[in-house]
Amino acid sequence: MKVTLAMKPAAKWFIPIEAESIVPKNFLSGTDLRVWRGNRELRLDEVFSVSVEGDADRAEDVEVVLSGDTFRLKRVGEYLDAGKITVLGGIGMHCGNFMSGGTIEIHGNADGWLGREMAGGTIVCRGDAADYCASGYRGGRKGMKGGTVEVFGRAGDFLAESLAGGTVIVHGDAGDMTGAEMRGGTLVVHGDCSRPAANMKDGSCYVYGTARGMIPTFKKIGTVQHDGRTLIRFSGDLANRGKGNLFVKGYEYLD
Amino acid sequence: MTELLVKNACVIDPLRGINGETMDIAIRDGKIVEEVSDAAEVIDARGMLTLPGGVDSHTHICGTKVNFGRYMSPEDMRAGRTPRRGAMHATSGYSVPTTYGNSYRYSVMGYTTLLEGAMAPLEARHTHEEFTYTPLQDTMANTLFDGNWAILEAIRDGDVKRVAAIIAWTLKAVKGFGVKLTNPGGTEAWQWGKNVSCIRDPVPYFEVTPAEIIRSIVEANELLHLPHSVHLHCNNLGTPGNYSCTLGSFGLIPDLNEKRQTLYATHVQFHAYGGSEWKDFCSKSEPIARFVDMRPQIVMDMGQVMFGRTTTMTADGPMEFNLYRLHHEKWSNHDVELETGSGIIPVIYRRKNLVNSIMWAIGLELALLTKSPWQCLLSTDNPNGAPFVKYPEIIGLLMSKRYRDAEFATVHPDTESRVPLPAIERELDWHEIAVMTRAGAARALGIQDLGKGHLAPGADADVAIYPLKIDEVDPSAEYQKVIDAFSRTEYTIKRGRVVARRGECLVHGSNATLWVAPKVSDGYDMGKDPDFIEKFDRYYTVRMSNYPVQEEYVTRNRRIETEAEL
Amino acid sequence: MIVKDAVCPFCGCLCDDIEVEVEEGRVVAVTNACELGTTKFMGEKRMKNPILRVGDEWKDITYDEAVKYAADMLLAAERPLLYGWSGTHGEAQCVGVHMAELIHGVIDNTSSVCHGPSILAIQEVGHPGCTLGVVKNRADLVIYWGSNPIDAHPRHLSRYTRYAEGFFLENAFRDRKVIVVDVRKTESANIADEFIKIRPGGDYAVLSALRAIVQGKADTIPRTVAGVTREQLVRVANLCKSAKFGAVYFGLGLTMTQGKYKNIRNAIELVSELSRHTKFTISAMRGHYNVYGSNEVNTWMTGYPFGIDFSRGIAFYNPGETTAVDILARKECDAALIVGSDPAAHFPRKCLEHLAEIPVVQLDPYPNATTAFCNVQIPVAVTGIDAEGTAYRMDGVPIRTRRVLSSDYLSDEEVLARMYALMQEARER
Amino acid sequence: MRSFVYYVREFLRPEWIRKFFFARTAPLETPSYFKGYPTRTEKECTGCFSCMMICPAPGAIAVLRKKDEWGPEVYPGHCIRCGLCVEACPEGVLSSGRILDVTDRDRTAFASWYHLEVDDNLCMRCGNCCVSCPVNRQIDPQLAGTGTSASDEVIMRIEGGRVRILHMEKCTGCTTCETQCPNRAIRVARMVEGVQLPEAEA
Repeated sequence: MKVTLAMKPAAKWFIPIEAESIVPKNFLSGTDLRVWRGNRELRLDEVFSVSVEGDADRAEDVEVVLSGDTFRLKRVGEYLDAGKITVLGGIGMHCGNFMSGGTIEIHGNADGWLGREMAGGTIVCRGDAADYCASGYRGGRKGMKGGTVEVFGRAGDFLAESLAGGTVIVHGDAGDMTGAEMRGGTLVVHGDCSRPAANMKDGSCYVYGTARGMIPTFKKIGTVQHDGRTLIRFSGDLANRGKGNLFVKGYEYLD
Repeated sequence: MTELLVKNACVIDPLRGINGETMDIAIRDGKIVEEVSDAAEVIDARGMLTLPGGVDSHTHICGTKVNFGRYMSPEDMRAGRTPRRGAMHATSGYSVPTTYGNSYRYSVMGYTTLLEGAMAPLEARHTHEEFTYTPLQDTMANTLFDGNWAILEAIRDGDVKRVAAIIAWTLKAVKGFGVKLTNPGGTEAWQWGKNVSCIRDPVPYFEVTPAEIIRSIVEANELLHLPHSVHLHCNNLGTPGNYSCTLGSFGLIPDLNEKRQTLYATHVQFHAYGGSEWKDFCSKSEPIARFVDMRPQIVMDMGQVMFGRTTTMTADGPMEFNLYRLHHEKWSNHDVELETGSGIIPVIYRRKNLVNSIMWAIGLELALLTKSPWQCLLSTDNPNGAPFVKYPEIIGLLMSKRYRDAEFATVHPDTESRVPLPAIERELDWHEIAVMTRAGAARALGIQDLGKGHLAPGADADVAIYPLKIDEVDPSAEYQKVIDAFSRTEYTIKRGRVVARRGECLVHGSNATLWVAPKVSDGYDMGKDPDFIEKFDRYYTVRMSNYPVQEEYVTRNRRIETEAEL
Repeated sequence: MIVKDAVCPFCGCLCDDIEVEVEEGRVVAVTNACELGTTKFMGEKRMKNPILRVGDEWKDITYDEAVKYAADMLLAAERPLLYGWSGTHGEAQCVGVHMAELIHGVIDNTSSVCHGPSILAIQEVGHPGCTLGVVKNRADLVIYWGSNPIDAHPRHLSRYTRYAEGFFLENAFRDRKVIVVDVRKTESANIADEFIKIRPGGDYAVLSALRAIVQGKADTIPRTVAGVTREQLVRVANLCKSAKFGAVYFGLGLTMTQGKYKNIRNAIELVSELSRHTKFTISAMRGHYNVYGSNEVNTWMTGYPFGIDFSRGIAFYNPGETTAVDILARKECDAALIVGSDPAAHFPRKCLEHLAEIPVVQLDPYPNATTAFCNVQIPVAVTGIDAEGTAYRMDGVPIRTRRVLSSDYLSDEEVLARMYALMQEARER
Repeated sequence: MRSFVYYVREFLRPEWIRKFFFARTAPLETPSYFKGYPTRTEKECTGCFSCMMICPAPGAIAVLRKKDEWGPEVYPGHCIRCGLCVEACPEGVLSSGRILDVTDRDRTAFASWYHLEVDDNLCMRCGNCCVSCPVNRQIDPQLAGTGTSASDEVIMRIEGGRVRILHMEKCTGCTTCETQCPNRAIRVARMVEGVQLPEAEA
């Protein structure tokens, strides 16, 4: 089954819409769903032109396609456990929060908190991801626990904050405080980033570019060969009695 | 004039010796009366269990540290969020809910009177502000005196009357209810990063021992004729082998008051540990219970631990730091100048953890081994042992051996060799539960004469009607029914109005605060004592005139005057 | 008439020893207050009555009209923003929260532009703190990190730290060391015993290095860290460890620089680490006199200290999304009520662009930068001058501000209560 | 050659030689206005700092505490031997020449005091000066403890919106306030005036 949701133009286009109801399994029982624009509850078809092709019995067989100006659409795919969501343009904050399975593919850019606290499944973002991609929640200790997030563009600050499991791959550059408080999992940044793996406890962080503002409390161990690259290996943040590993191609201290 | 008649109530009212009698309760203008006119509104209780409104004699619901527990825990707030609905405001939180959350959840469980266990005098205004937003219960606050410099100096000088005078002035100034000692002396030592290990360790600089502090303040408390006794959180909380320290503290207490106990020892579960380190940690509930059985001057509460996530918060700063060193998670500490301190850390009690399992058992053992339910009240030291919403489960455990055994099967397997719980057959009855959750608490707090904890004419019309018929339910087998009933009243009546019904709160309500103003002679009025004033002005960072809590902070003012022997 | 022990409604120090001399309904002299407090007490040029913007003109309107306008505006909005709150008393803040809850709006206070990051850090690792008097009576080491008390909290040093006589310090002034850490030599650095000059953006690295040194791992630290030599770091770490009681006060120099809340988190973790060796505490230098109170009120009423979004009825909190600067920059609201702050003076231009496009009502006694963005401004009494109520000092001590003179102005609480009553009426209909 | 002869003849004249070897000058005598480096007398120093205050040469004199006694220390490299310190000392701790005889004869003396001046434009009214002042600390412990003045006896306090100097005369010139003012708003000036003492009453 393929559900296509095309965003309708709205008068107050700038008010964000929260649409956690947009997950494949909900469409198994029809399209009579509700979304919220600010403090107003709206029917799905007040916001989208909805079209459904085919049918399905299982969430795995449902694909939801979002088109139009969806950059202010928040919480799409929250608690996704199966099926697929394809976003043709950009997507708003909190896309794929808490997801445990299924796939989200974003062709444009993703706003903050993409895949926050996700436990499983796959998110592919073909554009850039904003701050707090694959991170945790305020006050929480564990961020993403499983699954995969792959960003082909750049990622913002606090990428994979408190990462506890799973894999995060960014093909472009990442921002400041990349992989802060990491406690598990794997983070790979193909480009440059700033202050990676600060205060890390565990896990592995790879920076194939240059680590700017390198934290002074990592201990240099030597060089390793990884994926055909020569990387410098550091052991986890001494300030935090850490045991993690940080591999960088190059680094600069702020001295 | 508003009148209400509750018909066919199956009443258990221990303070009046009523145990399961079907009767009517007449209410006029917020008070229980002999009879009401025919115009009265009628509620048919249909033989359901009807108790005086619940009284929690030790909980942490309002004030600086409670709020800091909320402040530092947005992850806790994600649970239990409800929107504004009818008369109910929005709520958030599980282990440290918002003030409305506390109030509604307590009300739905039939609780109408709460004692905030620890209020730092300097920050009393904060506690009173939060009381205002805890609308469905009457409240009172135990005031912390464990590290009060003026008192420590007076104790060093051996002047118990001065100790009493300082307590009198402070209680009146901050609108406090009773005297709380939290790790006496230890909180002062902690301001240097130190602690006292037991009751014979002198406090740095002041050179008085916890034993002296406890004894002097107990005497001072009785000189002031306060309704409640000293409320003690013993030294050395939460360490293996601390039961001997607890017994030592209990042994200091003479029997000074014929109406009530002379010492209220709180959350004794945390103080009933055997062993010398965590490896040989075990329960010492038996010696504690035996000791208390022989001493009518002591009343304690359980401080039951229940499994799951919660937040620990106490004025016992050094203890929280030790916990932090064990868990290495987040830790807050807040020392209060010249007075006391506090600490907060979130914890998770796990069934798979041997120490946690033993702790869980000890609380139950204390309640089951202590002969008189009047001497061991039900509490979790909310939220330290567990959030108060777990009370119904605790009631279920106390009333059903079968439930206990079922739960015991899920805890750490080595627990069995460390605790006497599996061998205890006792199952508490309805009357005993009523004592532990209201009558006993009201008597221990000394508020039964103020119309709390019973349903005699003249009492406050605080009534809880639970959807359960005691002759139809066998709590030993049908414990789930007991838990369900105690989780949600059919009706909660507060001051003569139905405030909650089947899980919904129906009115906005307004809280009343009970506080004590002991009357002392001029010579003992610390507000006029030059030495007291001089030191206050020099060492506090607020002016003496800005210290007392103004009348504005108490919407319904229930001032209790006592005649002090000063 | 002289009012004694009045409470200064300017900064988070909330000095409560002010003497205010009042003659003929005017403050004529202020004793004990600093320059900033004195100016606030003596403040003049109040707005006389509510005003409404009609085209390019201001029109005088009555309080009833103004209140009605605000209530209607907020009820009609799909995502109203209620911002400010740090410059008013707690009782008014409570009404504000009830209002946000009723109209399903977003309520945020000025922490989102000052110590919001500190709160986020506290939510990650907690906060070992204490009241100011504990520091006064005990601390033999005080560190000001990224804060310049002389400018922002002038009496902090003389009342609580450097100069204040303490119970346990025979000669506090001689026995107490002061370290200032900043990116430039500030006025406060002039009078410090030790000054650590950090390269901008280097706080995090320096804090990490100090943590490692305190743990005895000085040998892995590079020769210089963000412009600070290893020798100085080791010296400072030793000073900290050998202190009997140390206190760290940090300001916007730490919260609002690169890394934001991670800087604070690192500072808190340093203090927790030092607590294993000696007694150490850390506290934020809060700006507005009642910004901490606003955090407290929000917390007990909603569970969160700032940035609370009631759009969906339940409280949602996510600074960076539900905070005023972010909402305005992303144009995610359609009406704003401003109380007790002046966002136009502090917010980025991008935010002000949106503020100019939506209806705005402001409660403020004086014409200010935000007035230019308002549709309606309602003058109110000033808390601590002609209105009273609760305020929380930077260390969490609540103090009731005093009314030093009487005026006909309504207090924030009264105006808000009227609005709230109208809204309740409308919602019940 | 001629000149050499001339010189020899000239210098060997007996009259000249007699003059040269037997000339008599007035005996060398230290004049009353001559001043050497100041030296200590037996008198006890009270640590009033008057000498330091009046000294015009930077670094020439310091009053130091040695064990339990105060005493002036003169640094000859800096001293210009003007003698003002000797004249200013009320206790006669120092002496140099007959300065004291002269002042005694003429009944002149120096009156000295400190003048405190606050620049209201620079002052933040932070109270650092008032609270750090050692004299204030001794007079009013409450001011020292809380920044709130409770006594009219202090040198200065924040009053009526500015630093008010109540008892300038109590200032000992230690300049703590000056060094502790982050904005350099307060200045301690040394004020000295020569005075003619009144005739002693018979």
